[in-house]
Amino acid sequence: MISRAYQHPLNSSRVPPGETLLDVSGITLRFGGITALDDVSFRVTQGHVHAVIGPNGAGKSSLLNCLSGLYRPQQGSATLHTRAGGAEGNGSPEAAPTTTHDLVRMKPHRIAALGVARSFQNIELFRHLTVLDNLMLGRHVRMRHRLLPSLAWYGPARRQEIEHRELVEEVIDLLQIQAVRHTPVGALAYGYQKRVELGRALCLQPALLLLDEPMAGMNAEEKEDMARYILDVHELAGVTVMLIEHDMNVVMDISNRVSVLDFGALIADGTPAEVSSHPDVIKAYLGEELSA
Amino acid sequence: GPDAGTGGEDGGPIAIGVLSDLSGATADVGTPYSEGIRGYVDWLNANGGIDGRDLELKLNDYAYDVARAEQLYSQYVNEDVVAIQGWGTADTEALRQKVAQDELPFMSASYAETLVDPEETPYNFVVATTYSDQMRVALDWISEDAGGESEVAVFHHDSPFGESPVADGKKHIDEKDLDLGYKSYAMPSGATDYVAQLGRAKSQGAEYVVIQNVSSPAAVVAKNIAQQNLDMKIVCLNWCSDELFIKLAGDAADGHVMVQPFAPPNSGASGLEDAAQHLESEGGSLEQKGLHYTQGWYTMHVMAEGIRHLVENGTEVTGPNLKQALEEMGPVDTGGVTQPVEFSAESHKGVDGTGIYEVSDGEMTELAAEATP
Amino acid sequence: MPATATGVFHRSYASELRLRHTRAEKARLVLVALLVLTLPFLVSPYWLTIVNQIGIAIVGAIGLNILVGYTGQISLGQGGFLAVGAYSSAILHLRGDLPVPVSIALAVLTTAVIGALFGIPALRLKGLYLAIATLASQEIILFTVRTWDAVTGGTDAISLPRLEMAGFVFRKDFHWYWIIAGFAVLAVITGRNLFRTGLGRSFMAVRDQDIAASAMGIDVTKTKVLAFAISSAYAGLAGALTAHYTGIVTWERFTLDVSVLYLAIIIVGGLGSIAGSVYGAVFMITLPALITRFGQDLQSAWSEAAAKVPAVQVIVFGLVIVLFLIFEPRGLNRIWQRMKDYIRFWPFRY
Amino acid sequence: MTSSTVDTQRAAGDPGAVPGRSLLAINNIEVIYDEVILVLRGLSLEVPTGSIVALLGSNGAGKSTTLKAASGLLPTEHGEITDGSITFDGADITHIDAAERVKRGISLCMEGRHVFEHLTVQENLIAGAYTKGRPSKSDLELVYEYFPRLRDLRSRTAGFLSGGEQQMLAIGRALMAKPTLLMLDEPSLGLAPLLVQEIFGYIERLNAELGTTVFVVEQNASRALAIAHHGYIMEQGRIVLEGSATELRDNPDVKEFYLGLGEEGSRKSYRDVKHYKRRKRWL
Amino acid sequence: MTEFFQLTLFGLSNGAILALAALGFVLIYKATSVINFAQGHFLLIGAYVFYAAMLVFGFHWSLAILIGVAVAIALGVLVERFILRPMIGEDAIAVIMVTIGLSSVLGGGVQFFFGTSPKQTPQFLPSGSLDIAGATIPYSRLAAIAIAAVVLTAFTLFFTRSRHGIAMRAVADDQQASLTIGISVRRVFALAWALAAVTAVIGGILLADLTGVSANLAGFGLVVFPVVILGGLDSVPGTIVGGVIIGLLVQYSAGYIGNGFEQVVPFIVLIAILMVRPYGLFGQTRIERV
Ligand SMILES: Nc1ncnc2c1ncn2[C@@H]1O[C@H](COP(=O)(O)OP(=O)(O)OP(=O)(O)O)[C@@H](O)[C@H]1O
Ligand SMILES: Nc1ncnc2c1ncn2[C@@H]1O[C@H](COP(=O)(O)OP(=O)(O)OP(=O)(O)O)[C@@H](O)[C@H]1O
Ligand SMILES: [Mg+2]
Ligand SMILES: [Mg+2]
Repeated sequence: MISRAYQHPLNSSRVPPGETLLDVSGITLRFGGITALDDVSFRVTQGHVHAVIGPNGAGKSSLLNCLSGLYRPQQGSATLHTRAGGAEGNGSPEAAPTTTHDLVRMKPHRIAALGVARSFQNIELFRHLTVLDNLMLGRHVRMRHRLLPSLAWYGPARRQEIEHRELVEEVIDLLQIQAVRHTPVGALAYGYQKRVELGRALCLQPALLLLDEPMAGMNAEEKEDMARYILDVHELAGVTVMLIEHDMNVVMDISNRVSVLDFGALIADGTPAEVSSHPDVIKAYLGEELSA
Repeated sequence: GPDAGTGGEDGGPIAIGVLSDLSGATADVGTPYSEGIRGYVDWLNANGGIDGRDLELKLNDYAYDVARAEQLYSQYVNEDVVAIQGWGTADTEALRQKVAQDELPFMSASYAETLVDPEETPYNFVVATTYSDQMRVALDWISEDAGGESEVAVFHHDSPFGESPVADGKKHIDEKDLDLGYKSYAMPSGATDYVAQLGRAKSQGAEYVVIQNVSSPAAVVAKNIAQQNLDMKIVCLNWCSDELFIKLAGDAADGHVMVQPFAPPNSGASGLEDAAQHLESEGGSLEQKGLHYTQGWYTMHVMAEGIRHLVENGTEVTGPNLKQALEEMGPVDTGGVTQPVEFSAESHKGVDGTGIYEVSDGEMTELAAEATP
Repeated sequence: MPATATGVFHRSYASELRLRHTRAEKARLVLVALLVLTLPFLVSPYWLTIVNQIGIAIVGAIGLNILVGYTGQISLGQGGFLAVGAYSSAILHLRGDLPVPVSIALAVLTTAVIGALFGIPALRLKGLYLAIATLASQEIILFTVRTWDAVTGGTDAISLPRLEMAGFVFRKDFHWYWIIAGFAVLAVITGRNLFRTGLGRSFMAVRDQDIAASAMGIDVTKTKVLAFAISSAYAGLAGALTAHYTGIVTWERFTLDVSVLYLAIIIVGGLGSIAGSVYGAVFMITLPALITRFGQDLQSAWSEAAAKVPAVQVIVFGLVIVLFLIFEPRGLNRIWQRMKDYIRFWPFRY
Repeated sequence: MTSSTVDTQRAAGDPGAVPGRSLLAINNIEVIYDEVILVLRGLSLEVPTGSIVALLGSNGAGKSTTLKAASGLLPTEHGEITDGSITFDGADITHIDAAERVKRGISLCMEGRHVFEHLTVQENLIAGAYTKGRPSKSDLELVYEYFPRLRDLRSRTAGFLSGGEQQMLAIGRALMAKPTLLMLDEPSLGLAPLLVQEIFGYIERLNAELGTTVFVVEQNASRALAIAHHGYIMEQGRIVLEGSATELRDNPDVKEFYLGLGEEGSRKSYRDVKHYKRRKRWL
Repeated sequence: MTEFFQLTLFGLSNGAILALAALGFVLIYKATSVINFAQGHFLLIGAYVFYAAMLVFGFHWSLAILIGVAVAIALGVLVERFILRPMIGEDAIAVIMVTIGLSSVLGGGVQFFFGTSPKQTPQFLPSGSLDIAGATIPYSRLAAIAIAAVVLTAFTLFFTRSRHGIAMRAVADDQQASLTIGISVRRVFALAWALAAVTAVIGGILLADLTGVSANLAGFGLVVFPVVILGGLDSVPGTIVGGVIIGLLVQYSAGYIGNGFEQVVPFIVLIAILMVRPYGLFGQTRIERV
């Protein structure tokens, strides 16, 4: 797995690489008179970095919000495939039975429990909590919470705080945020906050990682760092990533597949090279200058 | 630990704790009442005290807040008071167990009938006619005024204070077999009008509205009756039977009736003179302070008479002794301000008669001096 | 940024999760324990009454802080929940003939259930809209208490006998001190514990960003209802204690003013801080008592204007709160933190 | 500090302002947040009349703080200028009120857009002209001409616009006050490439056509340096490098850290970056 | 039928007064996002100043109103300057607490100058009443409806049409951004508080005419909560609708149910409506996007 000796697998999906992990089909989302998503269909393959690009207001964030249950589309489905076993499971995944879940019919916290983790476009951290608490909240669905032991700081409540801390520390190490562990995130510089948000998602041991513009507002150097973290997670831990990003250089360099939205509709879907030479994409998104 | 106070060493001042509402929900009437208590004590001390011993008041504002009343009560116990002058229903209720336990006689302006039974509340003394008796007197008067048959609507404050006489009134009608219809209506606080309630009273056919509430809302009812040209007569009990009602209702007050155990300033009762003179010496007047001042004055007077009884007999001034003195000393004369006040070991109801007044030309004119149920 | 202990190194996560690390912190704990144990022997009965009222307020304030400070659901209904606790314990004890500890425990549960019920609007409402909805719950509860004669005895007060356990009668403030202090300490400890576990963290997550919280797998609905239930449970305990301690249950004790007072306690003390709830309770209960004292002095110094003293007291009370919050809107807890920081970093600024 | 060479052909809009003379000058300021956090440590820079000046720097360097200091927003965040001074058009504005600065001609377009979410697009623009009284039709038209998309959206609630649309609105709103100095904090943040191109085009046009002086903070260094005349680079509260845009573009460090170019000047792939990447600071 | 008509008329006039009393809340909330718990005490001050000007100093009622307005403006500006301004940028709930403290100061102040005894009502609205279809309605109530209608319409127009109105809404949305476009947040705050105080004076005078001048008037600060929330905390027309609904509800439940139910009915209806419309009938939905 990851080069350094991490014990905990970050990827909780047992779907074999190359198979379909997520099947988005015919999603239509309207706000009053505005159609934010218009019959969008595509697939996300296990083991890919799947970029979603498109002009502002095209519906990219809305799409992610549908997948994580925050918006409820009027039509369509988003089928997530899982295999029994989970993160620590043994046995061959190929043999395990497949289950499907239609994400658009589920509550956000159920979706998270399936391992769909995400970051947000405008940094939605728990501002008054420390980095550590934010990351521990990423472990929330993997912990059991019972009232009396919690009030008494006794038995399971205490034990699991310590157990889960180990994985959290690995994520802290991976993202190099050791120094700010105990700092309230609201006081952190923007770049750190972005990193913590990624970390919080990773702590969930994602089966599918949704990242909404993780590199917005960064300079070239910082983008390189962030790209490195995402690639680590992807290449070394094997996590499937869905990524919204406006920097075409990043998209071209790190993604396996790209879907392009414009005015809510899917106008292209393919490899980075295919998409970047697609005339509609150039017209709606890239502009002549960049396509070269 | 705090037990019954001793009133200090012989010859020293005798401490009384006073809980007053000077800034809370009932401060409008609480203030003159409290001033009456203080005025009496100042007057008494200026005139030689009780056989040379002064009364010392520990008087504080509790802002009609029960928790504050409890704090102050502890403070008073700590300061060795021999008795407590309380004020409203809330503090009287909250402290009735404690005063019994600490053996401190307690008087207040809450005249609920539940407080007169020494078996239940051995240290509470009710100086004036109870709300229930006032209600009985009011109903008797109505029955007479109407010539037998009539309908009565009772408008009451939505609280223990307001509800206190409601059930007893009903019982009284049944017992005395009065030919009166009887219905009660809660008055929500802070209403701008009571037209809806009056409308219901009207459909009941009510000719009389008995009000157990304070003056401001009662005045609103009076105004509403005038505006609506309703043919209803208000009978105020105790807390709206005062000058304030007349002042606030203006012309609309005329013709309404008041049941008030304490004689108003214009009644010419001889017992008012001391208070009037005392106030004048301080540059005030009894007319200006109103009858609640007298109420405080004589409530304190009754307590002081109990203490005088002890001092004159050479008995130590303690809570239990004071209780006994109040029960045994016989009637206290108030110079016609109230009927003589007398307690006994069986009953802590001081008086059972009350005056009845009618408002005419903005003045309270007496209809009956000593109406008893 | 809260003060963090510097210069402390941990060898295990368990040791890091302890509440107190430095020697100064442990020494403070010992001091506080000593104070709690000796206090009733040191103060006059008058102050003991106040101390007991503070103790009960601490329990209620911690409950409210769990809801408002930690979960971000503003509530103006604390008075109502105190009433539920007081009435249910009184009724269960008198009519159900249950021993007081049982009636208190059941009252806590009852209040938790009713709190959860009145927490349901919180699922749809936010901020001030929720605050007013909880105000509505306060009014509805008190109305029910006043009109449900058969159960609550209507507007009349319920009188309770003195608490008696194993033949011992808890008569004085001194006796009650031990019960109340015990519960106050328990409330502090459980409160502190709650917020170092995942459960408490999820409350704070909902407060800071509920959308992100749901996307991280927190069931926001359940969390909010649970917060209402836990918070009300503390309120129920405080109410039940009030009932048995004062021996009288009357709805007049639980009006909106009380809800506002509790809100004031946690704001002045510090939102989202257990210690703040304690400081706030001490401050807000002692302040009127001190002002009364000040009024007494004022009266003797300025006797011609004695009639004005009550008004001056009211003004002073308001002014102290206003000035205090202008000086430090984040409460007493924050002042304490700053003082500690100041001492630690002295004489260096920045 | 060397006075920069600015293309004086660009006419200044404000007749009082002399082209080439420094319009905004920040002299050695020190800014502290919350009475403890020292963010700017003696920062100095100048924005000459009629020019476009870019300020670059990594996250947390204090770029936004610099703009807030210049526009008087620090008090709203518990920040204060404890040392140094800021002059605008020759007058000391270090401690004057934020609203007053707008009247004198400084407009800031904040990071993260900050449109009035509950107001419609048009109401946002009307609010933007607050210091000028009721806006005339032509002022609105001017903004709509620059940002035609806003015209179509004018009765939409601003909070529901997409990021790019909000950014245009924020710039449009700032223009309504007819500023002499327009300060932009990361105008390209979160915008699609085509829009970034457009927005920078608008900035250039504004500068050229209306003579508005522009002071822009940007992460997208290549874009910013492409339109700017002069640039500053800051690290940890200080200016560490300064020069004309061309000079900066050719600086090897800028190339590597801000433009993402390798030693040879070609773009590195994000895949090739290693963990142990060298971290250089100019300190 | 007559009774229904009677109840309706009184409900409407109460609604009008409630709406006026609620307006101050809305003004302050709209511009500063603060719930002013001292609003009831502003009513109180309004009523007492009017009383003092008219009955103690003997001014004509029109002059007395002007004096009331002047005092209100001064009060609003002072409160903003010395109490609210230092709190700009602080947590809304801390600011709420400050207004609670302020209410104590104002209430104590009134008591300091006027004592605790209720005052005689300064009569200035026409007395007498009008008979409509068997129902009797005092002229003073009709006048109250008219005054409330005028004031509320004026404010509705102010917020949608005037640039100061827009500026106030802008400040409510984002104080920093307002500063960047030259809106003086302080001035807007002062304006909001002064306007709120002025509406409170008008409301206080009308209320005093109906219920008398006494400390109880402050209680209206709480009575209007259901009104404000029902209409939507930030909607001026909402106060009218909320006021009328609550005014009618209270009258009908007092007239047809009784037993004090009129005290809780508004709250029950309030919760029911909020469950369907979480931001009241006209309140603006808070925009939450991620
Ligand atoms: N909660 C909402 N209510 C109403 N409209 C919304 C909501 N969320 C999004 N929209 C609208 O849906 C459309 C798509 O918005 P979305 O945020 O998904 O765009 P995007 O592709 O992420 O754009 P950007 O790159 O700027 O982030 C926009 O027109 C937006 O105004
Ligand atoms: N209101 C504040 N209170 C305390 N510290 C602050 C505040 N605002 C900013 N800071 C701190 O000041 C430093 C500089 O912040 P600033 O926002 O100016 O950076 P920046 O260069 O604009 O960064 P970015 O590229 O992320 O926008 C950061 O370390 C930040 O944490
Ligand atoms: Mg987006
Ligand atoms: Mg910035």
